[in-house]
Amino acid sequence: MSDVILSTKGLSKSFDGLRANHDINFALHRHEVHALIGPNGAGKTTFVSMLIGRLRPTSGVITFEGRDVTRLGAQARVQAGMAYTFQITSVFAKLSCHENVALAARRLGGDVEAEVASALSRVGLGARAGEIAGDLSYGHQRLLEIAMGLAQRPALLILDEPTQGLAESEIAGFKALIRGLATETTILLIEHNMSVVMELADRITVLNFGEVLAQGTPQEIHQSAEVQSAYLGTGGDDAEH
Amino acid sequence: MEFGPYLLLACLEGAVLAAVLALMASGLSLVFGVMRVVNVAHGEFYMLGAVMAWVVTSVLGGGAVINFVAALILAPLIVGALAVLADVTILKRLSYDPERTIVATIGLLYIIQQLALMGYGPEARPVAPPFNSRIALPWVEWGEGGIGLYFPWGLSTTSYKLFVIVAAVVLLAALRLFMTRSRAGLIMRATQADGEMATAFGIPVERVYALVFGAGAALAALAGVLIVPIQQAHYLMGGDALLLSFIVVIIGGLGSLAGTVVAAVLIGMSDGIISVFFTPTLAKIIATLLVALVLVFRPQGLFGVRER
Amino acid sequence: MTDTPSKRLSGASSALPTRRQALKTLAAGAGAAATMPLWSRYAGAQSAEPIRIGFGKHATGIGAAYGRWYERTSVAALAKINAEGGINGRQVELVTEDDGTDPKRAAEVLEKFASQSKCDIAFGTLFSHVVIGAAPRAAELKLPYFVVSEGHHVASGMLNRWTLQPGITDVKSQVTAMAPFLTNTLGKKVTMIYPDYGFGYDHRDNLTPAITAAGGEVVAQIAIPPTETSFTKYFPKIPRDTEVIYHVMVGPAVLTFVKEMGEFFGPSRPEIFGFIDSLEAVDLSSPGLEFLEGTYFWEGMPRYLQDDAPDYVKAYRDAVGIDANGASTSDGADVSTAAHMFGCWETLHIIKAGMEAADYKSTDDRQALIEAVEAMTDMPAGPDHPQGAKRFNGKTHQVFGPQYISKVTDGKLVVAETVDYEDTLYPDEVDYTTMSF
Amino acid sequence: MRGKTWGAVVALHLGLVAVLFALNFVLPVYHQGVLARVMVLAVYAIGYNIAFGYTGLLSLGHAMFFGAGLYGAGLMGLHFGMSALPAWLVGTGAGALLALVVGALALRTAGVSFMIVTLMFAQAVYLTILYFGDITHGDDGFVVPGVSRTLAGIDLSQQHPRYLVGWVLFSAALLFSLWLVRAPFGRVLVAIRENEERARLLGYDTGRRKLGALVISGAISAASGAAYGLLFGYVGASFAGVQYSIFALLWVLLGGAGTVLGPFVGTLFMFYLIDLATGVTDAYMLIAGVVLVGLTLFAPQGIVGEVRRRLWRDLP
Repeated sequence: MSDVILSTKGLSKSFDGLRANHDINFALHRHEVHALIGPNGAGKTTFVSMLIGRLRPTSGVITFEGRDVTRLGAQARVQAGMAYTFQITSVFAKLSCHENVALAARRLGGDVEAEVASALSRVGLGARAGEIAGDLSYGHQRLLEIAMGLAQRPALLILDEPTQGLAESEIAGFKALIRGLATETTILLIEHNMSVVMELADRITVLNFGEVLAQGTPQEIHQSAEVQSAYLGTGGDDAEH
Repeated sequence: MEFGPYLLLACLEGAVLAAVLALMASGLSLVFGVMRVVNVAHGEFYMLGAVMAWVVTSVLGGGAVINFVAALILAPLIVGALAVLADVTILKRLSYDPERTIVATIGLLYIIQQLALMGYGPEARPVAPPFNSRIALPWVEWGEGGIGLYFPWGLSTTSYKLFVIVAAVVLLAALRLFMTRSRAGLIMRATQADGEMATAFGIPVERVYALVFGAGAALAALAGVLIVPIQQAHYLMGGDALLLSFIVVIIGGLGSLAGTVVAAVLIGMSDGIISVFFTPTLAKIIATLLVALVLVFRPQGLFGVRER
Repeated sequence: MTDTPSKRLSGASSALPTRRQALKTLAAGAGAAATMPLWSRYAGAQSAEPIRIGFGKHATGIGAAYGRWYERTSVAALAKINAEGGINGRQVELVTEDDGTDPKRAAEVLEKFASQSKCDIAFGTLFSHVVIGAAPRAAELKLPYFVVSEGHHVASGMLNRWTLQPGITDVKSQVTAMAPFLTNTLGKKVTMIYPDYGFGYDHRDNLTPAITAAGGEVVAQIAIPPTETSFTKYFPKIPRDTEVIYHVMVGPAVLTFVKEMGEFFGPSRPEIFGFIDSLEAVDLSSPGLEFLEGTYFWEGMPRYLQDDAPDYVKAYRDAVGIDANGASTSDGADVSTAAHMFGCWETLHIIKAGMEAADYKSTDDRQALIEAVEAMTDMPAGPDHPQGAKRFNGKTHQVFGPQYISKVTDGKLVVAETVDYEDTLYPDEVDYTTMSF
Repeated sequence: MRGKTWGAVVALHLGLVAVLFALNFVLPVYHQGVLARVMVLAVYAIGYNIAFGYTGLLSLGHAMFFGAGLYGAGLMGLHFGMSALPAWLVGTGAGALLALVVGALALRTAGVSFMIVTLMFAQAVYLTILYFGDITHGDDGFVVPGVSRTLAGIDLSQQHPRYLVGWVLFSAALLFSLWLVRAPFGRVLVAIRENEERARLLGYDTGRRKLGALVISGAISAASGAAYGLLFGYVGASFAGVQYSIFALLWVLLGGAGTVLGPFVGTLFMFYLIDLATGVTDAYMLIAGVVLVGLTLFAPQGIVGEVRRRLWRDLP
């Protein structure tokens, strides 16, 4: 089994001639927490959308677990072991928390009830299993999303801005959760909150104008002059968190 | 009949159908374009236009021309007002949710149709055309003495049918001018482009929606008034007209007025011409399947541009 | 209409059109009964319960114009029957239900008649698909079902022993009866224009051989979908050498059809012969119909009062309420379906005759009623049969009667020729009397 | 759902089935006939509900599936003298096959386009029935021969056998749909209805499941159509017309889309509403229109849906 679980080669996407992503070469190592950062409009969401299969790349190749998945649909990639939590919460609002997670767990078979209970309790929603998802607070819905990700027992968990809208206390819990997960899965984290990134990430990739600007450990990125300048104009205060 | 004159006749008949269809479908297209809702009751507004034409004619009891002009003005206004009422009391309260709107307009279809049955009755009633003289048309022939003109058996049209074609062209041109040049048209197009943005700029979107829905119905009613001297007003006449308008609007690209007009001409003419070659029922089967396949494989319509 | 008769009378405050008419029928009958000799009233009082006839009416849907006139004729016929003492001394009541010109609803309506409103028999309905949809239920319910449809489906053997058509002739006999006139008087080369469904096929399949037999030729058959609204594009299919056009259209677009045919031909038209179905309930003075002057129509019964009309025809027309032009006496623009609706009148009189012959007392005698009607043969012209003398064929459950050919003269239909029922007969295609009940 | 409430749910549905069985022996003959009809048509509504209520596929063309069953079974009887059970199977199979073909094409669209595409396909099927009039007897339709209305020697045209066959079919469809909505497959359908994109990103092949749902829905609708023809003896094109597509929508909306009992309640309610309305007005379809508008405005959940919302949250 290779150490690289997911890689892209020359991945590009343009919309009506507008380059959203250009020639991205990227590798994700097994059991690392990898953060993807960049200013607004840098192409982060376009990039992960191509990874999970919601968007077709204009050119380039995506390899997952040694297999070319570029042409596969989203559900096939999920079946292959990826999981994705949405940037804008996208839980089944009219169904109970339990059913939301059960839908995620059921595809794998096994003891669905135990899986649901475990996933919900890991995100701290164990007591709310019977509640309708749409009635939860926004922060709780984000946690429910993560529970749905966990219940799929993915080899790769892609979290799109998971802490957006969470309270400080909830963010602390989230950090603990991710640290615990790192041993069992690989995590790709798209995140604005620099404190979360710096504390959790083993490695960081910075996107700017649809291209890879820098890649390295949090330490290296923190010291990179290029990254500093990219953030100064747009979201410099983000880096101060 | 020889092939040449036959084709000419089919084209003339097709042009009349195309003219009426273009007017009616423009209404449907306008409503879909601006409000993003499909009005299934559109055919009933067409029927109401025809029925109102009969009502106006019989109440006035003047000369054919005066009656007809009055119907041409009054019927669209009455039907448009009814549509505005329906918009305010029903569609607005559904927040124009596309699927619920379809269900509600199906309900509206039955309500209008059955009220027409109760108030107007089950008969097909005629309205006298303002003028109607038969015009025999000539055809060229290469005879012994070179090219000669003759009048083939049956190759004819009526002055009123020609008037319908001209009237539709004028009305559609006016509609286009209105949409592109007038302030109200601009507001409609702004609302079409982005309802939320329009609200932000202080455009009274709700009022625009009500007026657009009324205008769409008025266009259908206008088509109904124009057709009634050729056909008759009947409470079930809306169904087929609705189906044809759907076909036109879909082929033309949902919400595109120019595409709608082109498609109306295409469908109207081909309806005339296809009937030359196929049995009519088979032609209708082919046409409906074709429309379904266009929606499946080319949802932007034959003339539309794919939206990203 | 689910309540019992007594409730119905007391609940008259909520009376509705159909209900009101039923009441009127009852009242007329009661008034008549009061004038009759005592013994007759006594007999009536013995079984005070009226005989109930379920009437399936095309009140909505494409048959609606027919339904209204069928109902008026039926109400008039029952008023007459009741005034003459009812059936077996019992008053007769019409229970009207809309069948929506829809076969499913028509079958449900029969169930309602049989089990809910406790009707003795069912009657009515014109459109073929409605009759065909409802007839199986009549047999299952063992409910005598008297149809006034003019379709060939009864005599073709498609239906069952409980369904009869004793009051109106079927399309096969009508059509074949026209062929000699067409070829002998109008021309040998015939082009047919007919609706593209069952009713039209009956015309196509029956006329074509009849014309050939009469020495003519059908040169073209043009089928037009029943939903069509414009017709000019079909007319070029008429061959140039056509001498006679034979047309029959139904539905709301009939007026357009005839009008556009006139516009197509202009001054140089061939002979034109149509079934009045093309213009039933349409005023001949409607704009665009001027060109029909001099053309011919089949009529089941003359719409316009003919100069030589016997008194019983006048009485019939007065009872139904149509004027000399065949329009409603209260609204001259409301033109009747004269060529068909007489069938309701005659059917109700046959029901009366059948019930009296079978000594009908209750629903237990329904079978006897069918057998009594099957035993009927000649029906002389008169107040009960104003359309003319007929012969009923008990085996095929179909009646045969005279057919009228009228010419449009000064905007009115004037009978030009009458075909007697002997010339409309054809070999039996079924023997219902051998079937079980 | 906890086991206890599930037990109550099962008891409710079985109770309805039992009551309907008992009604065969106590109802006056008219209402017994009505209920037999309503049960068979409710099966059509149950089929429609699986597509619309549970999967969110708003079709305006389900009459084509009902018609496929009706004609599939009826034509087998008319032309080949097939007996009731095989004819019914042919009809049901014809509906499933048609749903497979139509679904494969129509499911490439969604929302309003899906509605119109299904409407168009249904219209084409309707016209096809008319076009092949030599085989189908076109507009007139035909009477199903007696040989096809016999099941194991029992005459299905008789009052009691008809009711009981209708009851068996209805009970099977009702309990099947109850089972389906609790089965994993049915739950994914609900997930697709609620949020198709999310369901896809949970690894479900939503396209194939929607197709599966449509085929099940089409087959059940066809089973109803086939049974209708065989039990009531008439096959006609009007059953494949647009109005019967609208009826299915109306019944399901009225009873409650996405509820197991809704289709039956809606069909029953609407039947009696129209039956009573014909006594009041000729224009009884007016009632259908008013009900449709009223429902979308005031009770989009329908009757059973409102019960669920107010009284019994776990009602499936």
